[in-house]
This record gives sequence, C-alpha cells and structure tokens, in this order.
Amino acid sequence: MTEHLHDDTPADTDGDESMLADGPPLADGRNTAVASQWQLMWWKFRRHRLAMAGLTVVVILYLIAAFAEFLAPFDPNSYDRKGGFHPPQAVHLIDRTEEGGLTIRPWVWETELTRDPRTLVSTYQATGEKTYLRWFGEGDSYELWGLIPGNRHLLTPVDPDKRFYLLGADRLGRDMLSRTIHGARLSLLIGLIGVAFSLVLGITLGGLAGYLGGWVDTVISRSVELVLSLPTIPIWLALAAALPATWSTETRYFFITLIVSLVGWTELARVVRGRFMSLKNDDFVVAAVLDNAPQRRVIFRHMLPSLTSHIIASVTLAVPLMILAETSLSFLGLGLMPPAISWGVLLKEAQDVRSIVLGPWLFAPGVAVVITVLAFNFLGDGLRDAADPYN
Amino acid sequence: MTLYWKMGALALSLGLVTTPTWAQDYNEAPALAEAVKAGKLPPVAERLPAKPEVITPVEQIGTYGGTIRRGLRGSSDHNNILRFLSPQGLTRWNPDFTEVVPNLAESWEVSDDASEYTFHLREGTKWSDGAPFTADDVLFFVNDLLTNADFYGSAPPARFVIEGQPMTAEKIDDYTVKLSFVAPYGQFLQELATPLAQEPVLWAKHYCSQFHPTYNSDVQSMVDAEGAADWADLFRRKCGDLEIPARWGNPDRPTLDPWVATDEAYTGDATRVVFERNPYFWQVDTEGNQLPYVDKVRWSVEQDAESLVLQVLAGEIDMQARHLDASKNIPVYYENQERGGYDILERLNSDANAMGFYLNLNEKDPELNKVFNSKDFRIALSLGINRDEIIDLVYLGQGEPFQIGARPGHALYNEQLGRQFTEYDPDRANELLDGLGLTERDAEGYRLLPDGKRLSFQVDVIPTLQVEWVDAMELVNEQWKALGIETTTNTVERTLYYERGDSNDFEMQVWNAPGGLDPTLSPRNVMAVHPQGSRFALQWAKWYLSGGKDGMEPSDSMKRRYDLFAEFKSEADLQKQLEIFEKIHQEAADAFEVFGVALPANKVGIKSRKLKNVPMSFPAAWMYPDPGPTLPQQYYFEK
Amino acid sequence: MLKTSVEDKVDARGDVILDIRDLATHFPMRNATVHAVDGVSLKLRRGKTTCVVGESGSGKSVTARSVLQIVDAPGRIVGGTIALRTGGGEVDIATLHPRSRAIRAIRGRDIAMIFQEPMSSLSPVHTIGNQIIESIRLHEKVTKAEARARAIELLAQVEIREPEKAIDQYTFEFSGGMRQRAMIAMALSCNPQVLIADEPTTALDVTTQAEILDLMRSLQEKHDMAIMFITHDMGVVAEIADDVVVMRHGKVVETGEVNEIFANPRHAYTRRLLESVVKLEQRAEIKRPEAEVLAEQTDPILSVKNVSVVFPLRGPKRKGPARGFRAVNDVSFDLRRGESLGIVGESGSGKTTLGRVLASVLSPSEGGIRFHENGGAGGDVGQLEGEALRNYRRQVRMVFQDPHGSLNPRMTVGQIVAEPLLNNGIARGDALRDRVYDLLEQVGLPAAVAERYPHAFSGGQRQRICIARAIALEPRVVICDEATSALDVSIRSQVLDLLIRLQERLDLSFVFIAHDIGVVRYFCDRVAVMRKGEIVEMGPASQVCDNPQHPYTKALISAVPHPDPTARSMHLRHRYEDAGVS
Amino acid sequence: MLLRYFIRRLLWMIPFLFVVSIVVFALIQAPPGDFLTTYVAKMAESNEGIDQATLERMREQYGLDRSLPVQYWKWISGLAVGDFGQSFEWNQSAWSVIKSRLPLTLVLMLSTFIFAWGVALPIGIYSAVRKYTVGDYVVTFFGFLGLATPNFLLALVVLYLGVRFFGVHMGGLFSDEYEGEPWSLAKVIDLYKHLWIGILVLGTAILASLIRIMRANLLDELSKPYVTTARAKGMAEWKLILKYPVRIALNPFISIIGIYFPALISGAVVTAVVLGYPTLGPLMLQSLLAQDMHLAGGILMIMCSLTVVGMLISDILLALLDPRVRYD
Repeated sequence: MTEHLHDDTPADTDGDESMLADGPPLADGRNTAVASQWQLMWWKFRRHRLAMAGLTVVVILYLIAAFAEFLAPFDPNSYDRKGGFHPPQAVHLIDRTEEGGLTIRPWVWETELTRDPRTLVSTYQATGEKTYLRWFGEGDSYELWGLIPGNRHLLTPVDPDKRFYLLGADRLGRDMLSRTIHGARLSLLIGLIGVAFSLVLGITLGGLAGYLGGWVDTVISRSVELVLSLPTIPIWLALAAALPATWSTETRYFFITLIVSLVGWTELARVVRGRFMSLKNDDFVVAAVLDNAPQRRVIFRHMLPSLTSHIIASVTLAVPLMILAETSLSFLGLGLMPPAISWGVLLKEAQDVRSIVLGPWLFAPGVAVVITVLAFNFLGDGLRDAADPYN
Repeated sequence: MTLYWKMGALALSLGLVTTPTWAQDYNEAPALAEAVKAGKLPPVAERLPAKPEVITPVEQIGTYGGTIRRGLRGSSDHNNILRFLSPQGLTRWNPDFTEVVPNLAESWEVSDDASEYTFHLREGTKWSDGAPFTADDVLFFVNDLLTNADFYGSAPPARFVIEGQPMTAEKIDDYTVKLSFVAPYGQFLQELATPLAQEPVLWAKHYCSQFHPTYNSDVQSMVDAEGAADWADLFRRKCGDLEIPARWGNPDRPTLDPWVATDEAYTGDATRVVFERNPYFWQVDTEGNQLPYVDKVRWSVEQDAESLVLQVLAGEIDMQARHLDASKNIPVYYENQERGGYDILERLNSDANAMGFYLNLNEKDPELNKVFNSKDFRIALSLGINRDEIIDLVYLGQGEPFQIGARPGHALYNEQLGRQFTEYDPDRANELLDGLGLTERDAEGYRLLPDGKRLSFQVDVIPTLQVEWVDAMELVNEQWKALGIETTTNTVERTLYYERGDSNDFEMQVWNAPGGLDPTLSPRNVMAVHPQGSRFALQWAKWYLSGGKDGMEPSDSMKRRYDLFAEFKSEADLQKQLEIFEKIHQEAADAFEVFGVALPANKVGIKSRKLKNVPMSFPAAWMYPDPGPTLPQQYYFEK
Repeated sequence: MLKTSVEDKVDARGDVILDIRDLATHFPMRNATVHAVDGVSLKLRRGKTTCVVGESGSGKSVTARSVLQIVDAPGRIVGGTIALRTGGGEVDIATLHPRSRAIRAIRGRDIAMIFQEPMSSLSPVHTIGNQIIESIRLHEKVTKAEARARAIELLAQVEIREPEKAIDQYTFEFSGGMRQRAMIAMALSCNPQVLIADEPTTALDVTTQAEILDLMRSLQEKHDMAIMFITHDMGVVAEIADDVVVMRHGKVVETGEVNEIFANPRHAYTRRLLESVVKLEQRAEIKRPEAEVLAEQTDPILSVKNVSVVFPLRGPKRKGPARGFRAVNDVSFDLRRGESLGIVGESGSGKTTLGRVLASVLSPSEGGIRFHENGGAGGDVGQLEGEALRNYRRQVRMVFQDPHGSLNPRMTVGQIVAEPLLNNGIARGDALRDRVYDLLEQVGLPAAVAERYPHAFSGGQRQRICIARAIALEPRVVICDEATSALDVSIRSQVLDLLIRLQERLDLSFVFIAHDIGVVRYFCDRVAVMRKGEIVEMGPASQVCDNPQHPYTKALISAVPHPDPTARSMHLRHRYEDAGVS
Repeated sequence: MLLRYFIRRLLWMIPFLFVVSIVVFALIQAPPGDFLTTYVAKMAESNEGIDQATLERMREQYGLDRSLPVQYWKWISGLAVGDFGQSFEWNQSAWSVIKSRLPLTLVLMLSTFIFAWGVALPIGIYSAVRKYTVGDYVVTFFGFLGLATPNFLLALVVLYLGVRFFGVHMGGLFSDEYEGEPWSLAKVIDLYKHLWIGILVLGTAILASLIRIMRANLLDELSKPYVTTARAKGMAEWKLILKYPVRIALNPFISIIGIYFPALISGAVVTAVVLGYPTLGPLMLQSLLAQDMHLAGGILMIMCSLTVVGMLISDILLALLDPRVRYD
C-alpha cells in the first residue's frame, strides 16, 4: 500500500515530463527537493518526541561534563571535617531583609553536626543561621580542561569557609553534586572514547569483511562470532586484572576504555559488514564503479555516507552500554579507582547497606546513569528511525 | 575497658585444673542421649576423658539445642570456621588474651633453658570418631610429617624450627609427650596457643596415616583415584593442613573440635556449611554437662559482604564479627538493632594502628632512597598529618593519634614509640624539610629533589581491604601537599600490591599494623623480619631471613635489633624476655622507621539477643582468633 | 461523473453485485491530506470482468482495498457508498467498521481478493494448505479433514499438479505462477461472488500471465463471479475486460464497455494512454527504417564469443544461485556500430547477467568479449585491467532498471551527473558545471535541477538523469538493462524517444535488455531471444517480433496481449511445451 | 534435514571450542603472577611468611613451573577427556566444585530467559500494534529503565527493601530449612521465592532490547502484503496478527537467544555476587581473582560452551519455526 501512496508524493503521475515537480510543498515551506540527507534526517528525527528529549538531555549532559569545574560548587575532592553524610539541602531563593522586606538571594540553612558517640550516627541540625550563596562567586580554584585557570563557580557560598550540599555529602563531607558533575566527565568520555575505539575496530573489520568478502570475510566473521560467544565480564576481569599497576591513572583509564569498547565493536562490525555487503551490490555503487571512480572514492564518497547515519545510530546505542560497563567494572573493583571520579566509582562507593540506610542521596550518580542511558537510548532509537530518510 | 597484658602471668597458669566433685555424673545433649539409648553411641562418661576440662560458663549454665547462624564469604574464608571452632591446640589463650592456659594438654613442664617441653595430655580424650587421642598422634606429626621433605619440602613450619633444626618428640607414655628443641624457645607455649601452631594435635594418626606412604604402601592408588599430584597433596585434601580450606572439607576427618563437619562441609561447591556437635568433645560445664550446648553451627556462603550486613539487619546472624566490623556499619547496626534483635559486641582492637605508613627504606631510586632514609624526612611527614581531622572524618571520631607500637596499657607500651611526632605541626615539618636541603620548589609549589625532579611518590593502597585507607589517603595527600610533597594514591589489587613488594618496586605502601596487643608475636613493624609483612624494609627482611645472602644489608640499628631478637628468642626467663624486647622497642622508637595515624578504635561484633554466655567485650586479633578463645562451645540459646 | 449509456443498461439488467458510488478514501498526513480516492463510482456485474486501469498513483489500488475496508493506516473511507448486493439483500460496506464482525464475514466469503506479489502475499512460514484451509474454516463450519479435501480440490481447480503434495508445501517451494494459482485457490475457497484482483499478473512473465488470465477466465465462467481486475496494462485490459474504468488522480475519468473505450475514447487522458500503448506496437516512427539500418552492415563494435557465466557453487547455508548455475551459456553475437540490439527473455533467462558482463560488472567464466574501439581487434574485455578497463568503462556505459536504486540518494543530481566527468578527469570547475547543465538539457531537464536530490524526481525524470550520466562520457555503447520497465507506459515511450534521438546525435550503439516485446519492437533493430541462458533466436526486430521461427519465441510473442479488444488472440497463443509450468 | 543440520552444527562446535580454549587460557594467564602469588598475599595477611623453598615446592606440585604451552597442553588434553583439572585453592577436582553449581546456574538462566522472553513478547507485540500510543511509550520507558539501572544497584536495593519491609534477607537460593534437603516441590517453590529477585534484576536488564527487537520486527512484518491477504480473508485482527506477522517476527526474536546468552551469563556474575547465589558466576569471579587456573578455566569453558549451546538451540528453534531455514 505504502508504495502506491509514495508514488503520489514526488509529483509526476502525469506523463507530462516537461513539468518539473518541486517536491511536495510542505506546510512550513521547507523544500525537500534540495534537502540533503542530514536535513531530511533531521526533519524526520524532529518528529520523534522522545528522541528529541533524549537529544536535549544528552547535549545538556555533555555540556555539564565539559564545564564541570565551573558548574560544580566545590572541588570534588575537597572534604569537610564536619560534613560527613550531610543530607541534601534545599536552596532558598527569596530572603527576608532586615527591614522585613523580601529580596532575591540564594541561601541555605546552616547546620551543625552532632554525632552520637555510641552509635556514631551523625545528625545535622539547623543552627538558625543562614549561609548565603551567590551566583558566579569565587570558590575553589581550578583549571578548566587543565588549561584555563579560574575560581568562579556557578553557585558558591559567600563566605568561602562555609559549605552547602544540594545533593548531600558523602562520608568525607565531599559535595555529592560536585562529585556527580565531575563524574559525568569520565563516564561520558569513557562512552565516547570507547565508542571511538569500537568504531575504528568495527568499521575497519566490518568494512573489510563486507567489502572484500571471501576468506577475509570468513576470518573476520568467525572472529566476531567467537568474541560474541565469550561472556564479557570474564574477559574484562582478566584484562583489567592484567593491567600493570605501575600505570598512571590516565593510562589505566585509557586501557579500561579500550577494554570496555570490546563490548561494542562486534556489534558494529556486524552492522557495517552487513551494510557493506548489501551496499556493494546496490546499483548506485555499481554505477560509481562503472563511472571509473577509484576504490577509495567508491568507499568514502558513495558507500560510507550511506552507512554513516546507521553507524551513528548504532554508536549512540553503544554509548550507554559502555557507561554501564564502566559501572560494572568499577563494581567488581576492576574499573577506575578512586581518586579518579566516575559514576562507576561513585556508585561503587555507595554500594553498601550503610549508604542505603544513612545516605540514599549517595545514589545520585546512579540516577545520573539511568538518565544518561535512557537519554542515549531514546536518542539512538530516534536516530535509527531517521537513519534512512529515503525508504 | 583496659587490657593489661602481663608476661609474668604465664607462670601462674601452669597446671590450672579444676576437678568437679561429682566427676562421674555427666549430662549430654538429648539427641546424643537417644543415640546412646539406641546403642549407636557409648555412654557419655565413656566418651569423655577421665578428667574432662571443666569450663565455667561466662554467665550461667546453658541448655542444649539450637543452631548458631553465621556467614562465610566466598573463597579463602576457612579461618572464619577456625575462629569459631576455636584453635584446639595443646594450649590456648585465656578469654582475656592475657595468659596461656591448658587446653588439650592438661599440664606441662618446661625445662630450665626453655628447650624441652613435657606435655601431659588428658587421659581418655577421644577423637570425634571415638578413637583415643594419645601421644602417638603428636608423634605422627613430628616424626612423619614435620621432618618429611615430601610433605613440607625444605621448609617445615617456622614455629617448630629453631636454628634451622626442627622440633623432636619423645613419647614418655600414652598421655605424655616431650617436645624438644636444639636451643631455648621461650615463646613456644604462646605460639601453641595461636591458630598457627596446631599441627601437633591436628592429625589423627589412625585416620590420616592411611594417606601416608610410611603406613600405606599402596597410597599411590589412592593418589591416582583422587587425581591428586602426590601423596602430600592427597594427605592435605583428606586431612587438611593449617591455612587451607581442605581442613574443613572432609567430614570423615576426626577432630578434637567442639563441632565437626557434616556432609555440608567447607568445599568449593558448598552453598552452606554445617558443623554439628562432636559427641566426644572433651569439655564439660561446671554441672557436668558435656559441651557444646549448641547443636549446630551453620555458615551461609555469601560473596558480597553487604549480604552479611543485610542478614544481620534481618536477624539472621546469631554471632559474628568477621566481615561485619567495618566502622562504617556501626551506625547501621545501631539503627536496626531492634529489628534485627541483636546486641553489639565490643572487640578490643589489637592492632597498633588503624593505618600504617611504610616508606620503602630500600627504595631503588637513589635520590628518593636518600630522602626516605632520612629520619627528619619521616618526622616531617608524620608532623604533616592532621590526625584529628582524619579521625574525625574517616574514623567517625573514634581513636586517638598514635604511631605504630604496643598499645597503651600493654606491658611493652613505649610512650616514645607510640606517641612521638603525632602532633599536627606543618610549620615544623616544613622547617625540617628545608633543613634537608629540599628548598627548591617548582611552579606548583612542590619541593624539588637535588636532581631537579619533583619530590613526588606513589602510595599503594588496597581498596578492597579497608576502604577507609583510600579515604584517609585523600586527606593525607592534601595535607602533604601543604609540605610541598606530592603523593598520589595508587589503588591496587592485593596481588599486585605484593608483587610490587617482591620486586621492590614501590615507594610507600599502606597496611594495618598488627602487634598492638601481641608485639612479641608480631614484631614485624619494629623489626624487618617478615618477608611480606615488614613492608618498610622488605629487602632487609630478606637479608635477615637468608642469613645475609639475599636482599640488602640493613642499618646498624636494625642489626642491633636482630641481635636482641635472637637473644630474646633464646631467653627462657619471661621477665628477661620482656626486658630484651623493651630494648628492641626503644631502638625502633629512636630509628622512627614507620608511622601511623591513630590508635584504632575498637571493632564491633554482632550477637543475637537470644545467644547467651557471650562476653560483651573481648580482644580481636588473629593470634587470638576471636571469638574462639571465648569458648563458643559454652554459648547457648535462651529458650 | 459521466453517466454513460452502458451504466444505464447495467442498472436496468439488475445484475450489478457491487455498486460503488462517490467513494472517497483519504490519507490524513502530517501536513496535508492525500485524496487517494476522490469520488469514485463504478459497478461490478455478475459474471463480468471490470478492469480498473490507470497509472501508478491513480488510486485504483486504494479503491480496491476500500471495497474490503483494508486500506492501510492512516487511510480511511470518508464518503460514498459501497453497496454489496447478495442474495440476502444489500449491505453498505462503507459504513462498516474495518474491524467489525460484519465486514469480516464479507471478506473472503462474498468478496475475495488476490494481490500483485504472490510471494509476499502468502505467509512464507505456513504451508499453502494451512492458509487455504484457514480461509475455508473462517467462513464455513467444516471439519479440518473436509476443509483439507476442499483445499486439494481447489488446488486441482487452479491446475496445480499433484495437489495432494502441493498442499503441504511452502510458498518458497513454488514458482511465481504456481504461487499466484495458490493465491487464486485461496480466494476461491468460499465461492466468492466478487473477486478483486490487484495487478495479479504484473510480476509474472508474459507466458505465465497468459496462463493465469486463462485460468481466471475459466474460473469466472464456472463460478459466475464478478471480477474487478486492476491493471496498468492496456493489453491485458483489451484481452479480458468486459467493462473498463479509467482512473487518474483518484478520480474516474471514463467508464465504458471495453470495445467502446478502445474504439472511441472520449476523455483526452484515455486517448493519450491508448496512443502511447499503441505506439509501442510498432517500430518508432522517429527511427530510421529497420531495413536501412540493417543494410548498412557496419563493423561490429562489440563481439561476444561463446560467453558463459557460471555462478560458482556456494556454501549450502548462503543464499544465491544453485551450485554451478550457468546463468549465461555459450552466447555469441556482434553488436554493430549505431544499431540497437534488443535482448528479450523471461525472468531467469540470463539477460541481466549478460548485460552485466557486457558492462564489465561481471567477468565471463568462459569465452570472450572484444571491444573494437577504433575498428581494431580490441582486447578481451574480461582480461582488461587498469587504464584499459577504465577506458572500456568510459566507452561502454550502462543504464539500470531501477531509477531509484541507481542514483545515490545522498548526492545532488548535479553531483551525480558530474561524477563520471570528475572521475575520468574530463572537466572541473566552471567547465564541469556547464557540461552538467548541457547534459541535463540534452535529456530534457532544466539546468536548475542540478541542485536537487534524486528523491525529488519521478521515475521518468530519474531515468533521464541516469541517461545523462551514461552519455556524459560520450560513450560508444550504452547497455540499457530493463531501462523502461519500471516506468508508466506513457513515460516509457518518451524515454525511448529520448534514447533514439541521442543515438542519432551521438552515434551510439545500444544493447537493450527487456522482457517487453513491445518496447523492443519499438526501439530495436535486431533482437536476440534468450532462454535459460542461451540465445534461441536472433534476427531483425520485425522478423523476430512478427514472424518468429523458434517455437519458444512463438510462444513468447503470442502470449503478449495486444491492446485491441476486437482481436483477442491470447487464448489462441502458441504454447511451448518445453517451457514447463513456470 | 534437521538432523543433518544439527550434526553439522555440533561438529562445528569442536574447532570453535578449541579456539575458545586458547583464548580462555590466554585470558587466565594474562594477569601478572599466578595462583601462588595470590596465595602468598593471603598468607601474609595472616602474619604468615612463606619462604621461597615452599613456594617452589608448591609451584612444582601445581605444575606452574612448566612453560605455558606445556601447561596449556596438560589442561586441554585433560579437558578433551572431560577432566577439568584440579582446583588449587580447594585441593579438589575442579569439576567437583563446578558440578553442584552448574544446575543452579542453568535454572537461573533458563528462568530468566522464560521470564524475559515471556514478558517481552506480549509487550513487544502490544507496542508494535499500538505504536506511538501512550501505552507504547510507557512500556518502552519502563523497559529502558530496567536496562539503564545497573544490575548490582537494583539487586542491592531490592535486598534491602526485603529486609526493611519484610524483615527477611532474600539473598541466596534456599531458605535454611531446605538447604541441603533433597529436591521436592516445596523446595522448588522455596527456590523461586529467592530466585525471583535475580530473575527480575537480570530480566529487566535485557527486557528493553528484547521489546525493541520484537517491536521493530513486528512493525516490519505488519506492513507486509501477507497481512493484508489474511485481513482480506476475513480473519479477526488479533488472531491474524498472532498467526502471521508475530509468527514471522519471532524468528529474529528467537535467533538473538544465542547472542543474549553471553550477556546473560555476564550479567549473572555481578548479580549473583550481590544476591549471594551459589551459581558459577561468583565462583568464576573468585577463582579468576585467586588465579585458580583450572577452576577458572573450567568455568569459562563451560560458560562459553553454554553460549555455543545457546546459539545452537536458537538455531534449531529457528529451523523448527521457519521452514525457509530448514529447507535452505
């Protein structure tokens, strides 16, 4: 049925060949006739509401990760001797002035720690004083991206010796909000870098297998099958355990990412191989060959652009897997380790009964993981639906 | 609660026996009484020794029945079982960890030079299968295993070797055996009370000899049938050894423990471990009731420690401290005490410190080596630690600043060793560092070594062992940064931690510091004598253990300590032993090789409110494998 | 709506079984509503065949589906009536809910339907029998055994051999014709009074089409059914229709009895449609006479000698031709300069494979092809490499069957046409742009289209773009693989005329691969007929088309329906025994 | 036909498992040190030093002093005749450690499979047939929520809630009264009283993907002409959807069983650790960490074999379900 309908759309059922259709005129005046692949995808994608929401969240998340130093109120490693397990505080935006009027300035109630010497339970009671906050104030100094020194934060206490905890504090009185924000950087990066590795592996191997076929295909396909049949956790375990301890945190991070990317590449390789296989027999590719296009051009100008949208979709769906993989590795004690801050590390620290009972807010990174994974999945779903705007 | 540990008390403990006046009038568990009635078991009087050891219950006479529920963690948790079944050695610790009391040996005599020990076994003591326990069993260990190169290779257990010569045994009669050494061995009775010297009474000759080629010429066929590597492997599979899980894996192995393995023994495939009462157990209470009171001990097998915490909260653990004593859990326990229906026990920490810092004095890098070996540098590091802050945050306010040494109150407590340089004085620390010539600083404010490199080193921490260390290191890194010293935490898996030690490939490592209550048993922090434990100078320890062939030559001070230690070991007189050890401590205090954060707070344990006769406070140590020495066989469930 | 005299007559006779009046079926889309069927009225008579004819997008298929209320979402009937007059009285189908029990009772029992794609219209994972038995038991209370017996009988009725065996077979074990027979058997299972056939023979070869049409006719007689036959092929209409309904843009432009429509079309569109069909019945007028071309006896530009293509044995798991399948078997011919050589054959005859060999997409397994570029001996095409191969590909170009698939959807038309020029270093910069514009104009497209993407064009326009790409390098030979099959008939002749004009201007030689005899007759000077990989007959187009010698060619030619209802000849066609039941 | 296919697939497993064994062996050997290093580490924690001579003796006893190819050969030649070698840690044969955990592992896997597939199937169908409705969005969202929540987190929280609200620790697989008892109906019920958490945690993790696969495939099939054919026959909508498109969309749904098997095994490791299940996962984890070579290798081999068998099963199911595969 659809094909009949579809034939209705691009004009001409007329036999009148001289008439040139302008593509279907769209309500908002867009002209599909001169719309490139990406425009068409975007138009199609935009209709997918969940995917749009996903995209928005993902963009926000990466912005947060990029500007973590600025957005976090405190240095994620700065601790507060009197702030262990401080519960989350609400920020009040409106304050009563001394004259009794109202002004707009953020503040939180100041609290005081009392610890039961026997049960060691910490309780925080409001002292009745207010800790005033200000926007873009000076606080802990940092180097944004290791380059730009600064000490401005989005929201800081006016008195630099005071603290406030929007998402509560961990056992060392470290601000969970700051830690979650900083954790985003490593966790989201691990997704990206991991995917980059998978992509290189997946596209190279999948592409070789699909394009060359023959024994190359056989070898690569069999290897992919082999890797697919291995349970991933043991592989991670063994590989992570094999990382020399002498490596710096950065090197470890890099290799953990590499290990994590082992999740994704096989799937990508399969996708790419399949697409290459079918594409290389597509008429327009054959036409390009007959146009005497060099092999490089056939692959990069004709075949790859048809793949990119699908690859992007697959990649988007692979990112959350990597983020989850990182948390799993951390849980097993084989991923990143403190003092590195990733969501996995933070969750590992919260993975005990004590945190559930005394500090449920320590699971904030878990919420962040859930949101991220959801957002990526919805985004990926939308991308996949929009990946082929010509069907 | 303060603990006084006095060496001299040992002498008083000799020959401590209480004989009940109504000796032949014994009671037994109902199930056993029925078995006796059914003719499956001999009467209780025949099962007990002629003079069973009489145990005075902690609170009151108990009643029979019930199962104590505990939890095991995955693999390598065999000591969980050992600690509860208690080390049934020739001697044992009294519940206060202050003296050695008779156990399987009801009395003993020590030769004047402390090289010969004559033990009198309890006559009529039976293995758990009913076979008599005699001097032959002790001889079986000494003659057939200790000196058997197939079994121990060239390295028999160090606790039975003096000056390279293993202990010898002589059977005086069935119930008397003399153990002799080539040189004085003043520590022997205490060693026997630890969990690491139970071999003399571990193996029932009548059972285990079938796996020994001396007694069974056809042992090879059994080796083959079992798939074992050799007879020693087979022997260990069937009869166990110290420190291996197989000790608790064979229900057929006769033991002298209060509970014995059932078909649900501790094997790799166990999903639960159940031990049931030993009908031949050789202790009774003051009313002549055969111990243990409790029918069974059951361990669930968990992988994750948090499962055990949850079981505590659900009231499904009756008595346990192992895996549960992280200080972070204390508030959780208190919050859920009513729900779980348990009491929280206090376990006196025997460690010298909650967190010991071990700078590698054998550092490979010559520049760092020079710095590390400077006492002022170590003093500066110690002064640069804000101990109060760490105690407050990481240890929830528990503990007091301390270095690594015998705990206050101990006979060997040395104020200087324990307290020097514990104050937070960054200014003085900086002065000291300046004094070392480390005055050049880089752009970030870190001091430079003479060769121009930043004064920076890694601190290895095993996060899985004590999470608190990682947290504390976070603070310490910041605090030392203020001294212009860059340290980074290197969280490593424990195997790697040891590998780095073995290859002398580390700068500083963190470990706990045993020996707070048992400094003579765990002298590794004051002397480089332990090849894995003396982490501040492993190469010295290697040198020491290899007689100077291996490792690195130690400092003069350390050599003096080695000499003193040799003196100590051969000294029979307890008071003199103590004096010698005080000298060792003083030498260590002056050298100031290791330092720590705080005297560790006491640990906690959990016991069901229904479980009685459990002391609410007892020491926690490996050498005193708690709660074993508090005698779980006299715990009972209130009806 | 024109109310013709025919209709009045029909009404008067009272044998109208289905009366559609002012039917409107709309597809509300996001931005607009597509009026797929826009006020259609037509009548079906008992025992008669009504052909609904129109080009793609005319709404004929939606009309058919509206009758059964099986229009795909979001389409729905928004107006009009569909009166079904059965023995029990009259029902207005248009008012029934698409999921109601009432409409379900009508579907399959009163009105049955068959579809274009017999492969995809039957479930691949259920046996034929399962699907037929299900049809029977949906409407009649019979036991499984009875239904099975009926199904076997039905299969026998539709002339499927060994129906007892066939009933337990799956569709993929059947050939295309057999599948359509099974489909018909299923449609007939409850003796429907109306049969709607939506392009049932379009996907089939002409000989098979002839058989299916025969079958339908005989079944219609037997069951006295009304048949609504949807097609775009005027030849088929002429062959089978009693009444004809011509549709365009969702509206009926003309209705009438078949002879009237063909003899005396009143609407301009009908006329144009018929003209373009009739036009293809003979050699193109703009072409030089065949004899003249043949007489020239020019040198061959391509000589094909004993070419065979064997697809190697593949692993048993993979899809692909059977082991050692000879797709092309010992084929030899010469292509002369300036001539158009047609290659005809039914599906599976190897003609496409041969085309691919000529275009150097595939290498021949045996034999050789020589390209006489400048009259010289030329090299063996299969062995060409490097620059020689590049040169060959510059000189011998290809136009593909599917104008959708052969244009890269991600490139603009300008880029697509520029591609061969760029790759062969012919032009760049402004010169390239001018050349592209020139080429587009040559194929009748304004230069402005260069900015657009292929998806903005209709099939005919796309094929023009393909042609522009093919001639961009000023080749000597163009291989057209079914280049007009996917196009509507009215556009078909326009594209062919374009090719003819280009041939004249550029001195091209064509290898024209087609299954459609009409197109070949119109366009080609010589024709080769292929069957099972071999050329069975070759000769001047007029001779092969009008006076075939080989029995297979005879069968093939005689099975082609002619757009002349007065000379229905298909039932008299020549049957080629060896052709088997295809 | 089917039998030959089956045999061919079975034969193919042999070289495959051989390659797997090499990979597995390499993986186990990859971390630095060996079992004895870990052993020394453990000994040191209990204050016990171990001297070089003892180490050498043990190394020899365990055959760890041989070259890697020799060790591999010893292991693989044993495996070939069903001898899994010895567990260094437990001083017992590796198989005896594995064998009691294998059935429970299978029970967990199969139950999870039945749960996940059983839930995903109707939801996937619903979500495809009612695409872009509120219901579709809701089930999709909750499906993804399950995917997005790390298993270990979910497991711990569920366990805690059990203690908090029911006062019972729901970890492990059996209540005390059934542990070590012979199998009975009551014991099976007791097993599932515990197992449901694991099934839930593991199941929800793959539910989203399964729903998505079912939904996508069914959407494809729903637009196929044979659906229209069935509709034109007068079949009721749900009946025809279930008989035709669902049946065909089941093929990819079945064929991913093979692919999800390894994922399930991996997920089961982490979850079983938290839930304290006596399955192979935790054992593998601890043996890998302890570098108990034969035990870890044996478990890994079994897990890989399981995935291969899973693929085989899914292929056979596919062949049973889809005549096209059978006849190909």
